[in-house]
Amino acid sequence: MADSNASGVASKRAYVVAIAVILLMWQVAAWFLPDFLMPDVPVALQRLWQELQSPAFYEGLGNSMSRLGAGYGAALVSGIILGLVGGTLNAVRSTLKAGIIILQSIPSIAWVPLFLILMGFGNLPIIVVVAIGAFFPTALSVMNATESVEKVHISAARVMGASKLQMLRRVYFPAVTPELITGAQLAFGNAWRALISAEMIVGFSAGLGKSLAYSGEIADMTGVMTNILVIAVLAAVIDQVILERIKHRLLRYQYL
Amino acid sequence: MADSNASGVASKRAYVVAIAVILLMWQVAAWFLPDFLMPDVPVALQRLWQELQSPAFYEGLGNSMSRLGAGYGAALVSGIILGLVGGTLNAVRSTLKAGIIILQSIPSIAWVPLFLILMGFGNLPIIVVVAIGAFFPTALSVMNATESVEKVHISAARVMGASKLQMLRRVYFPAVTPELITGAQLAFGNAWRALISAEMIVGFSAGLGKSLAYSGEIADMTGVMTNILVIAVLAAVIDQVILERIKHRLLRYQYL
Amino acid sequence: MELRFDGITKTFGELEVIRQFETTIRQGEIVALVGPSGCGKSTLLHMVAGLQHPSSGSLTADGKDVSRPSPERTLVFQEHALYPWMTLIENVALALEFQNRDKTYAREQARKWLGRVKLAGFEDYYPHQVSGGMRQRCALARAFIARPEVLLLDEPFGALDALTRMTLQSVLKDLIEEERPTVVLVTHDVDEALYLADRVLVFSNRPATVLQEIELGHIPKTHDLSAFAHIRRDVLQLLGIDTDSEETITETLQATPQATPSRQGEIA
Amino acid sequence: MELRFDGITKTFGELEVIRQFETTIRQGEIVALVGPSGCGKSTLLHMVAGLQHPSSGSLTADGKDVSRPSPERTLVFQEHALYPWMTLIENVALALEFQNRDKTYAREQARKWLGRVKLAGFEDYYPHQVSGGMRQRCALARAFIARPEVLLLDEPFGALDALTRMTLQSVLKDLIEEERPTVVLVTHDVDEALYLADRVLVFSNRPATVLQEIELGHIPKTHDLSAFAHIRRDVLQLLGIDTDSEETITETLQATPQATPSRQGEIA
Amino acid sequence: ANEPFRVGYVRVMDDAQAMLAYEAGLYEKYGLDAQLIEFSSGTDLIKGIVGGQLDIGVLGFSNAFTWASRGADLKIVGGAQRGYHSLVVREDAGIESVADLKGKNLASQKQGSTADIVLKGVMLDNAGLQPGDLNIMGVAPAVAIQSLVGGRVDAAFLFEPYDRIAQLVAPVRQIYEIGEVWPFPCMVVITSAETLEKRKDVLWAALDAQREAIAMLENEPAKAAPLITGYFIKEPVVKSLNQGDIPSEQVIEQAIQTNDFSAKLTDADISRMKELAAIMQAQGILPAGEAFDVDSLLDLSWQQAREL
Ligand SMILES: Nc1ncnc2c1ncn2[C@@H]1O[C@H](COP(=O)(O)OP(=O)(O)OP(=O)(O)O)[C@@H](O)[C@H]1O
Ligand SMILES: Nc1ncnc2c1ncn2[C@@H]1O[C@H](COP(=O)(O)OP(=O)(O)OP(=O)(O)O)[C@@H](O)[C@H]1O
Ligand SMILES: [Mg+2]
Ligand SMILES: [Mg+2]
Repeated sequence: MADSNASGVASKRAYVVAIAVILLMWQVAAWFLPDFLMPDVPVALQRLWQELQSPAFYEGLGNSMSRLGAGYGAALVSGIILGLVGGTLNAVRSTLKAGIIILQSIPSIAWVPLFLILMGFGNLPIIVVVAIGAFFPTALSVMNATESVEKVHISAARVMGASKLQMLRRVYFPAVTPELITGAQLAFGNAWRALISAEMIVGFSAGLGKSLAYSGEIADMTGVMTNILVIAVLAAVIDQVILERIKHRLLRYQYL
Repeated sequence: MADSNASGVASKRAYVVAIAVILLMWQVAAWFLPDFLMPDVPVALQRLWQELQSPAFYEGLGNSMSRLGAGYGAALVSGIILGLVGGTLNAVRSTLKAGIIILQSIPSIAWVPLFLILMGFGNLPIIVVVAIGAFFPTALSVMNATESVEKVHISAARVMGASKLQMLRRVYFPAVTPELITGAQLAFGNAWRALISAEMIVGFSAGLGKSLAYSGEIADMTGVMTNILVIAVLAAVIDQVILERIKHRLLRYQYL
Repeated sequence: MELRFDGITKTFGELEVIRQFETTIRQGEIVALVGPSGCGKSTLLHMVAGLQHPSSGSLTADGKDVSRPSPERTLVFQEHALYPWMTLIENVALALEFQNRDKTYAREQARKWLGRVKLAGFEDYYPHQVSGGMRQRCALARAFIARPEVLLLDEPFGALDALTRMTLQSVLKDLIEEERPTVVLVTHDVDEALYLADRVLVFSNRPATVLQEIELGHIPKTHDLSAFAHIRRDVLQLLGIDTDSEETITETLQATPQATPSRQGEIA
Repeated sequence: MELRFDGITKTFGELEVIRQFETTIRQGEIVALVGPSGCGKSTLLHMVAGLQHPSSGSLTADGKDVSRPSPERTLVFQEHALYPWMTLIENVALALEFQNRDKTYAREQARKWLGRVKLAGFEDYYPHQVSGGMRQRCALARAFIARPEVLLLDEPFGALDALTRMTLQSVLKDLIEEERPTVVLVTHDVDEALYLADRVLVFSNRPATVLQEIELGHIPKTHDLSAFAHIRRDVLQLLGIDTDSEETITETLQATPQATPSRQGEIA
Repeated sequence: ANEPFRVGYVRVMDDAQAMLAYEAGLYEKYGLDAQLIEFSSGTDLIKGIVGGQLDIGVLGFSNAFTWASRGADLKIVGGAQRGYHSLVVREDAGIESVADLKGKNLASQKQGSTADIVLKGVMLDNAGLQPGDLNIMGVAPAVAIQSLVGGRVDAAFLFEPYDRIAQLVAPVRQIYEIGEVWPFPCMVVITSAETLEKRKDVLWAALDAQREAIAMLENEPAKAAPLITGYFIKEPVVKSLNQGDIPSEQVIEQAIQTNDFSAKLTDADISRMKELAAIMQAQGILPAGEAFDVDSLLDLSWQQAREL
């Protein structure tokens, strides 16, 4: 406990240093480039502060987050189910895996033109694109993990007289959790990338990606940098704080 | 040997079945949707065949592949170097890692508006976006692998009297290769996604993503599906055939 | 519970692993199986546990065909059989929970059994937090808590260092004396077999047949086995280790490389 | 090569691991170190190998301070020390290549040494393709090929099963007889120590001090160690295993849980 | 209660009538509860109409042609604005006429957009150039201006208000404007056949509101400009290259004046549309073969009823 806390502090320190270095490099670039190409750090931070006061910002943020939540959530649930089923059914597993590998090689963003037309201009196409991006890594990781649950763990449960349901709940599920979480973090990266690029491409309805693309279209470099900043901070917070915390909670036993 | 061949055949079979199922599902969708929303499979295949005869197609393909090659190649080289250096230098490692984690959380596509303006309209902004997408997973995997080279492997080399250079060439490098390859495959996925979405967003100069986006713009659904097909096949071939082959060659010892 | 093996043969595809194995293990008897690696000892135990089935022949427990696993016949594995996501007490209690016993009762019993294997105070540790020896103590507790009539042990201490192994052998011996299950122990360690067993079966290379059967009887024994030195020598000789000469007969190890399977060669 | 330990003390931060260790190991002598887990035996070997340094005291080899690794003093690890990306012959040849010897010569020598440890025919196998016993044979070949003057062995057979271990002990014994290096062997297996060593040092718990020194002399021995039964009993008793009574003294194992480090408890 | 009504628009001067009708409260005046939905391009907007999420949109008719040719059921129900696309060139690029563009870098609109079609099919074609003779890059108009300023491109094909802004902030001059040479009804009002059938009254009310907005744009640009300036320029002034700071509203007012807004589709307009359809066929956007049936896409009952 004391140990993990100590390393937690150390890594917080590392983050602070890293952020400082990155901001410094940005500022140096700003000194060398003309203002309209690269704004000063304080200017961008000031704009950010303004943005944080505007309701439009929160509308866009809300849109993006609800798309992310819906898409990522749907992907997790369906990925876990498909992974567990696929991992235990030997008959379909290899075909399923091949299918996933093939479909996964299509960047989810490539579906945008198709979905825009099939599903129209609501949130749905973006949500589906986000979900596709996150679904495959989740399903694959759960499937692989299910396949490779240690045989001795299964044998031991059988010897102790476990029923099918007990087996699933008390052996399979906890056994795949570590890989599930790795897969879910990978999936989050994909979902996030898919969200931002889809919003940039779709050009409809407020959102983080839209706002970034728009700043670029009106050549508002301060806006571009502020948006990048918002995207970076949000992703870092979700991934490094929220997901890591969930991971530590679920895999508590590994960290003791 | 015989074994791995057998499984190779089995998995080829799985791929064929998976492809057949996917095409079937597409065709079923095409039956239920109006033609202008979803073309029949044979129609799309016929269009693909036409495309394969047109020089414009090869120009776009060439553009995309050279961007991918340049960006991905640059990312691999710099990622390996940074990873090895970062992994052995304890002083900077945690800061470096924190920096990578922060920058990695920005989808590389988000840099497009910035780079378009900073670097102009050549291939450069796309190449840089591709490189950024691929750089971080490569660097992180090499760094983590370097850090966790088994202590006994290092001690054994020291006891046998290895010099620094011998150590690097004969112990560190082969030891990190497996994780490097995993990282490089992950990096390829990112590079590919970055390439397609950047080409879709950046509205100039022929390329696979551009061609896909254009088909969407002019409501040419057959074109959309053909482009998705090309993208899927290419990615699958590069990842599953070329990269897997390189992996099997480099990690031959693991597959015997 | 009496175990009767009647003309048991087991093949995996082409590979004949066990050939015509016959024996009867009496209620409360402690039988050790020793033999070369890959000869089919684990397979035999798995059949008794109901995890695998004989290709031909019959295997009965108290006259009833063994067809599937049952908590009456429990198996202790070499290693890694504890669930890493559960604390020691949860691991032990699980054996009762799988039998749908009350949770509180299961926990109470688990605490008691952890005490009996001298793990009091370590209840809330996770397996990776304790030593290999402690993990195997816990595995013993998990096996005994269900009060099995047949206890199957598959190289239970094979992964431990020599000193820890001796300590655990004593722990196991005490538990067996108190609980008196029928025991089948697979081991590579001839000393372990001699120290724990009433009867030792020495197996040949695959397909496994019994090379020799040594009846020791149920007598008190200590770790000082000098009284059994001649038996030890005989068994080792059967297994290809010549204790008389300075040189070990290593010809058997000079297997033709072609014969070695591509994964995990089976010699030496 | 003569090794002289002069008031060696080693601390890791607050933790005192070895206290005032004194001994001289003569040229060609075979010394075994036994002692409880975590008492500092590996640390001692690493100091001789030049991988670690004493906190105080002096350690000399033929009168010269040991300050860094040298192929003259080589170390055999318990496991996993072969490089998985190299075939057995490449692993063995590496020891010479690191000394900038000609590649063809290194390969030739490696082939010869693999033959001496009875691995002829397995030259082009990768470590994971062969058994644990074969890997340790290869590790021995890799150690002997450099013709070290001091051979350090850190539980070299600890991960092997009992039968394989005995075979490898014989292989090692033969090699030592032929090459006559000075040997320091760390082991948990009292039989192994008795079988191989001329002198056995029994260590106490941390901080390690020598509890007993047993001089056996360089005499011919076989795996039948009944002649040494009394020594065996004494050593085991020192290590907390009572071979006389039916019951093992397990009180020492009842360590207070609080004292257990959070990773890898050190008892049992 | 007012009728809910969804209008799609793109943030360009060509769509001023929709923005103005909304900002000046004209939709409300005609009993509509209008919701203005922004799209980044006409090619996106049209998908909203096809998908049924929009009631009308003001956009280039070429979009309606492409979709209609693939089977979507669309109707063009009114005019909006005559095409204003100008070619501005950097003064140091040595470009005197369109033909001089050969080998140069030109910033234009997205490939497949109306601007792109007339650029290639009319301007370049008339000057005897092939699209491959120069380097055409489709970028956002603001980025095009930025690139003109930075010298990354030699010329840009722009519409209002970006044309005006470019001339103020960059060292450029206009050498060509398509509206003078080849006037065509660039922007039209498009709806789906379904909306036209089911909500004709509402649709006509919207057209009435927009017609009033057009009247204001044509007759009282000074009154219209302040209402819509915020859509195009965020800062209160534009920092020009030679004329100092110019109030943004003034820039927009000038932009309004250069545009030719009209609620009516004339016969001349319709024949231009047919010409453009032929160009689109030549470019492979519309299926080759039979002449594209423009007339079946038109529903001019509103302008006939209003006797325009
Ligand atoms: N499920 C299986 N399918 C095919 N072959 C198997 C299977 N299980 C075991 N075998 C083979 O049967 C033989 C005997 O295996 P088993 O594990 O019973 O040996 P063992 O005597 O326990 O060996 P060890 O001492 O190494 O544990 C081995 O050659 C093994 O490869
Ligand atoms: N680099 C190090 N830093 C801190 N403590 C260490 C280090 N190396 C070893 N120790 C500690 O020193 C003590 C002795 O370790 P060592 O590995 O020498 O024991 P050992 O006698 O070889 O034990 P075992 O029989 O388990 O191999 C242990 O408590 C260990 O935790
Ligand atoms: Mg076995
Ligand atoms: Mg040690």
